Amino acid sequence: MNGLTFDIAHLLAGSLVLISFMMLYQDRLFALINVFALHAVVLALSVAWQAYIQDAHHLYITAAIALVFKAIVIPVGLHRIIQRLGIHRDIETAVGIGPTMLAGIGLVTLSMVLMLRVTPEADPLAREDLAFALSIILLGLLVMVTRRNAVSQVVGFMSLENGLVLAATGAKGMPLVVEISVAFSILIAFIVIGVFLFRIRERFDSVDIGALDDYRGERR
Amino acid sequence: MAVIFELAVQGAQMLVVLLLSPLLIGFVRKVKARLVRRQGPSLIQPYRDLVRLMRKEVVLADNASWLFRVTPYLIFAATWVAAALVPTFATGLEFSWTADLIVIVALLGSARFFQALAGMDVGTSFGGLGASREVMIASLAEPAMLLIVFSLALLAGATQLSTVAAFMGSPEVGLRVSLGMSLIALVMVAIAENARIPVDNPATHLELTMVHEAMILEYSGRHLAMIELATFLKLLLYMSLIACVFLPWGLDGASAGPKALAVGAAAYLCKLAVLAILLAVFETAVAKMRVFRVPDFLGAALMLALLGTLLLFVSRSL
Amino acid sequence: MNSTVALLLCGPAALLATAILAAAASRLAAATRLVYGATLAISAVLLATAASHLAGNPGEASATLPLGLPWTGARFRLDGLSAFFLVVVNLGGTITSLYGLGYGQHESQPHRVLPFYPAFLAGMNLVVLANDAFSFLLSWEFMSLASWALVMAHHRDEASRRAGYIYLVMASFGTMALLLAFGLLAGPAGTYAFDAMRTAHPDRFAAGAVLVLMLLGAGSKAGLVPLHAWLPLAHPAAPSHVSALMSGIMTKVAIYGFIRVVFDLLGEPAWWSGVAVLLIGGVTAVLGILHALMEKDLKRLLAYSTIENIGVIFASLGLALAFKANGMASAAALAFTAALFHVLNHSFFKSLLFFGAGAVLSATGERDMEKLGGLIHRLPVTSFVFLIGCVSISALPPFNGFASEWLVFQAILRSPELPQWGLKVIVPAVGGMLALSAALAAACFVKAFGITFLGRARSAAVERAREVDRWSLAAMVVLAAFCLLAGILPGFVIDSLSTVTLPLVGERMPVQMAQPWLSIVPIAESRSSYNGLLVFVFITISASLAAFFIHRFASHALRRGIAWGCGFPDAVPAAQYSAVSFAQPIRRVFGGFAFRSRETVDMPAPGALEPARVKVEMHDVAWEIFYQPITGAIDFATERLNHLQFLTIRRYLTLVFLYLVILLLVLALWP
Amino acid sequence: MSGFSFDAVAAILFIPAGAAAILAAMPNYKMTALVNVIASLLTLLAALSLFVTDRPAPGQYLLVDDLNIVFIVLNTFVGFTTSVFSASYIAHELETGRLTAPNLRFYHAMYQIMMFGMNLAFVSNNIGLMWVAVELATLTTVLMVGIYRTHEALEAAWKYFILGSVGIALALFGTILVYMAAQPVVGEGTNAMVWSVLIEKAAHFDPALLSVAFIFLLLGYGTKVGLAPLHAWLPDAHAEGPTPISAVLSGLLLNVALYAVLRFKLLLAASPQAIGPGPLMVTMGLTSLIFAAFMLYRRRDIKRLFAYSSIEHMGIIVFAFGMGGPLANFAGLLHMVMHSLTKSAIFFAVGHIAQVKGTQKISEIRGLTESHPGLGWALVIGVVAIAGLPPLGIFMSEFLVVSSTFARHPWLAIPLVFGLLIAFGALLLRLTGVAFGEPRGGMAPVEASYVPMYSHLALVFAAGIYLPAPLVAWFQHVAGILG
Repeated sequence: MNGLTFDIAHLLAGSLVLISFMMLYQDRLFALINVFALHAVVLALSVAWQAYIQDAHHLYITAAIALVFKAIVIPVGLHRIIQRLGIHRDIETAVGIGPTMLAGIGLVTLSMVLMLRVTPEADPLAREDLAFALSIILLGLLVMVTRRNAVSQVVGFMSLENGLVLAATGAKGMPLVVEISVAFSILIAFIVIGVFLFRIRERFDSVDIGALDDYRGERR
Repeated sequence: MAVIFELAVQGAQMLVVLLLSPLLIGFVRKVKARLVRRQGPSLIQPYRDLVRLMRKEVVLADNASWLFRVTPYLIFAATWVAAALVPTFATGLEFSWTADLIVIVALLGSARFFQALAGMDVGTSFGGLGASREVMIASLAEPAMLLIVFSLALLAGATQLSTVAAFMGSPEVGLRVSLGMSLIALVMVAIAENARIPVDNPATHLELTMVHEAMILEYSGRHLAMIELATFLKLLLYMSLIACVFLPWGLDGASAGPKALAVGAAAYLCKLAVLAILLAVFETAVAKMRVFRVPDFLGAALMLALLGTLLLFVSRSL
Repeated sequence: MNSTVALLLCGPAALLATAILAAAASRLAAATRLVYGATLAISAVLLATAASHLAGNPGEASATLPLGLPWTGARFRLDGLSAFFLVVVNLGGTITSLYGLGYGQHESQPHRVLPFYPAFLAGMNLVVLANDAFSFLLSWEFMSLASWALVMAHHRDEASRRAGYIYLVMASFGTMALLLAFGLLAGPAGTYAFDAMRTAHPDRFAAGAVLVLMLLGAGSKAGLVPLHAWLPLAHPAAPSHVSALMSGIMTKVAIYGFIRVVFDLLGEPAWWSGVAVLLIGGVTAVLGILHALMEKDLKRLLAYSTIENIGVIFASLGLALAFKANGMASAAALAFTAALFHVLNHSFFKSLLFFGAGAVLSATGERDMEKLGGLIHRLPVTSFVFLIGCVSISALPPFNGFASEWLVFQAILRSPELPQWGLKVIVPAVGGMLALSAALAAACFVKAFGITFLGRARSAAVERAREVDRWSLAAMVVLAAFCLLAGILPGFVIDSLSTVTLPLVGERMPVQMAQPWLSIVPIAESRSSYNGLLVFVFITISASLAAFFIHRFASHALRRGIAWGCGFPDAVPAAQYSAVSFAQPIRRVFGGFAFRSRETVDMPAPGALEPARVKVEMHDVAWEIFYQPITGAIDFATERLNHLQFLTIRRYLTLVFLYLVILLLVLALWP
Repeated sequence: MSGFSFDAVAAILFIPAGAAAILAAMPNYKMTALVNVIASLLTLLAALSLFVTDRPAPGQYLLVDDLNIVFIVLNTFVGFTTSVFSASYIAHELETGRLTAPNLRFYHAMYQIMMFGMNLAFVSNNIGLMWVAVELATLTTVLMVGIYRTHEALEAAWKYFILGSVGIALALFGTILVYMAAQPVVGEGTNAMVWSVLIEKAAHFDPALLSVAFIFLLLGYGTKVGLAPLHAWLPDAHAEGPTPISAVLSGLLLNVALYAVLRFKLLLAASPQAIGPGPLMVTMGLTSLIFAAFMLYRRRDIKRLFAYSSIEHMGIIVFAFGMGGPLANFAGLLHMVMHSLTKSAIFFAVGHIAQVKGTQKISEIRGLTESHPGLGWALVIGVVAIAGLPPLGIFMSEFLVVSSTFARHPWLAIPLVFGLLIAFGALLLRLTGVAFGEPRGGMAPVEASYVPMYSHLALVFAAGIYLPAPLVAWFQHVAGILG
């Protein structure tokens, strides 16, 4: 393939990683969600670009799902939930921003190192894609474990899943990509509904140990 | 013919020990009395006592069981058999091979076992006291005795008394440290086993000090006679044991003929007399020790015996 | 498939069938009689078969069933050793079933005993017959399981639940040790058949490891110190006839396992292995009997004395190992025979004693000796046979206990011929330990019999006691007879053991039945000899002579009166010596090092009215050194780890995340 | 391929799917329970028919070989017995009003969908399809765990859901990586996801990619296997869901995930330069074993107790497969089968016990062998079996694992034995409390269905003393495949 397409794909994937870093940096919920919306948009772009260069038309569907569902529906829904639960003022990082950023950098380097061990014969685009996808996934996980709030953990999970989609689309001619992205959208819908309906109160871990003990007779 | 002769010798020995043992006791008492400037009872006083006791009726405690009445005969029988199997004036008797030294020790053990039981039968506190102290003493004396047996057996390569005696009589023994230790240990054990001073006082009836006497407190009449006789036999047994192992001179096979036997008998009597005098002197010289000093006393015997056994290897290896 | 083995295998099968039927019909009234009758018959058949094999000595016979481990199959083999132990097991089984016919009637919940009793017997039989590692361990653990169920028969009281728990945990610890040992013997290829193991000789380290593992595995079942902790808890907790089986028979099965592996499969032993076994045996003997002396619960006392006898057996096995390692086959045969003979004897008198304890229990409902006393008047027959048991176990001539211990001592006297200095010095020391334990055993059983049966009744329960039923008495009388017979005719037993010793140590003891007057002569008559028969005859004759003469020529008048007691007024029965006070002198002598015991007397101030009190505190040293640290460590670990049950989801995610990162790092650093 | 055998495979999939549709529509719960049982039975029969008929050639999506047939038969069998058990269990729940009729309709439909998912996961010849199937099964179980709508149930379901989703994501990434590794060799398209193809070509794949992939797959599917430290969802899900689901979770779903892990282990073993899967699996297995063993001691909830014991046994199984070699693999397979049967039997018993005693608190249950002998002794036998005592099946597998390990790597056998003993102590301690002593708690007679639990236990017992030769040969062959 010629350099330009490669560079554009590279650029988009790279910017996804960058946005993941931005997410790590946010400590207000609204901001976080907005950044995630951006993440989704960029993902949609890169998927569309992949669809174009591989001319695999079914990928456009994936791109559309990403754009509509993740960039618009979910963020809006989350905004409403936050207002419902009245938690939009929370500062909710479990770990300080600084260490988080450092950890993030470490993770990115780790994924780079791992992927560079892959034999160069493999399609360079795929390699780059994988490296970026892996770092996005790890960063998403990092968001999940450094945030206390259910909503932000959902966001983290979704960014993780964006990484997956990126990898899947990067893999030439991989079947079932659309199905998988649909399945994941449903999964996320479940989570969001779960947050909303089951009134999992402010956090996943809201049900404190004491409560668990009372319910399960598991006090030591 | 020879068999009959040997049987006769065996029988003779049984009678000898039976008849001699009271005399030995009388002798010891006499000497002790002399040593403290007393006239003392006559030599045959023990015989008189026995006869008198046998004539008396038995007063039996209400809840004494059959065991209480059988025991005296068992004790007497066991001790008598044991005493009859120790070479006195001759070795290699007809039945000497029925039991070696270990068996003899064990026979005395059975006697003690039943005596202790009899002590507990009536259910007075003294009986239990005597029994528990007796078994405590025995629990130390018996291992010591067995270790002595070991060292003798390791030396003579046998536990058969006749063989041991023959070996000790033979020149190749020589003078050995371990033998000396075994001798001392054996004497200590003998003192404990026969309830002599300083371990126990056969003449006392002071509640807190008595051991042997406490067990037989409830006995009377012929039963008591049996037990007393057994005690006499036991003393004789130990003396003849010491005699035949450590002073085996004049001992000869039972088939050696009358002359040799006569020599042996004479030698035997002398040995007994010597040992009895030594015992009397010792008993008058020392004082009785507290009951809970006895373990130390016997522990010393045990250690001596073990040391003797171990030294044996060293002296062997040289 | 050999017919004898087939018959011997039908036995356990029948027993298992009985167990299943019992489980179905255990609530019937007649169930007890039926089950024990069936086990009695089956065990008798097995006993006859095994005995005839042992006597006939037609060598080995084996069979393989398509069960168990697929590619090995369930292999069974009958040789001298297994035949002998089959005799021990089934003799015990027969007599215990006889006893159970009567004793079982007292059982409150028969459905918790009847199904497991035949299963227990079957398990023991199968262990002795098994010829491959899998069947062996299967039967072994099945035996433990069945006996565990029997221990749990009285599950309502806390003590037996605890006993059962500790028992089964220790049992599976032992099984794991055996499993590892067999793993070593089988090798990576996994040849689990004993025949294959016999031919493959492991290297020195493996052999050493196997010996240690066997000491752990078989030792924990047999009750070697310090693995004995479960035994005095579990054996008494079971119904008395089961206690007899566990103490008298099951421990012997453990010894069989040890012999089978160490003498048969392991090949030539190293001399130090003898040292290890000797020392452990000696220490076990002394500590076991000291514990027994301190007990006041009759059945626990008996259980502890089992530990002592196990110690004696292991000591002489160690001696046999040492001799075998130095190629002194005849001496090894002597020691080995002594061990097996003691195995047989102990199975006799320990069963007898447990039966007696059971009779006392069913007559008075008491196990605590402090509440017994004077039973000799109430239970004449029981007390008589119990006395015989006590005399036998105290190693007093002319009974069987003495015969075997005498052989052990004879074997010890062969030790100077050993080349190694270590052995030369250690063996006599161990001999001293054994002598000590024998003397203490005599003391212990003077106490057991004296406190329980003699003196005056210490509780009202004794006054109401009645002699037990015919079945129980029959069983006990038979055993007492065995004790006497084995004691006065040891030569017979020794000769029938020759088929066992010959293949295992390569030599046998000289033929004894040929000796004049049926006396036994281990090496040569000039060295040592013993004739139980004559000793017995002499004692009887002279005792009856004495009695005759006295009653003939002297007085036989007799008057009953109150006890003399140095003229003290007749005190209450409580004033008698109790079990604890009887043991006090010995506790003073040995308690210091064995129990770290301390006596404290607090005297009231002069003129104060309260009584003076003597406090004795004793420690079970083995428990404190070995078991408490382990339980403590487990407690600590669970406490710490338990926090992981209560983390928040975020923390769990963190765990996953960290694990992922760590693995990725590992991969990144992978060469 | 012969027409009938194709039917067999299809039947395994379509019977549950169809049944689910029907059940979703049926109002009457008695009928639904019955239909549920019948459907499960039919599925079982279809699975058994796989033995007699010749197998279909591996297609793009479906595959039947010696490896997965073990799992399929086990799966359908336990599914059937569980459905029988759940019929009686659910009836009781309805009486006590913990569940309502609509709940039940949902429940049964979900049950069949779950069976469908698991069967699909087994027969799928396509790593993507397998992934989808596993997730389907997981999601359905999540819904069933939460079915009681109590606070704890929702909490448990939520925990399961979140951790499960992360697992899903990781597994998917692994799958993608495998595809990426295969794609240059096999070429684009579905072929690069087909097992039968992958296995052949695995030697030429990029080892580095494969290694990364395996790590993600091990963690992703390992979360479902419940290996420590990824186990967190498992105890709560078992404790709070309906007991039939606990039984299915322990007995089946864990096996599904394990099956996936095994498949990928094969793939990795075929590529020599990649990291050896053995050490990883051995480490995870030992960790899970020892960790779970210690966790057993402080449990107060009886279902959670046995959930942890499931973790422990999964640890043993993974350890065995990690060790590899004919003996260990054989033992691993045997152990897996035995554990499924035993553990589900235990949960059957525990379900009835919890119902009759009205509590799951261990401290409030005493003397079962006296108050309810049927249940009590079933529990005793079950625990004795799960603790690895003879003459029951798990003893044989543990015997093989331990002895073969000790002969090869003694230092690995020590922690193994240690963990086994620790776990044994805990299980026996709890058993002694629950089954013996003064009876406590509800005394009401229970109308339990003893057939499922005792049939399981009977099978386990039979396997403990006798394994039929064909079964052995077949297991040995599979063990050979697993290398």
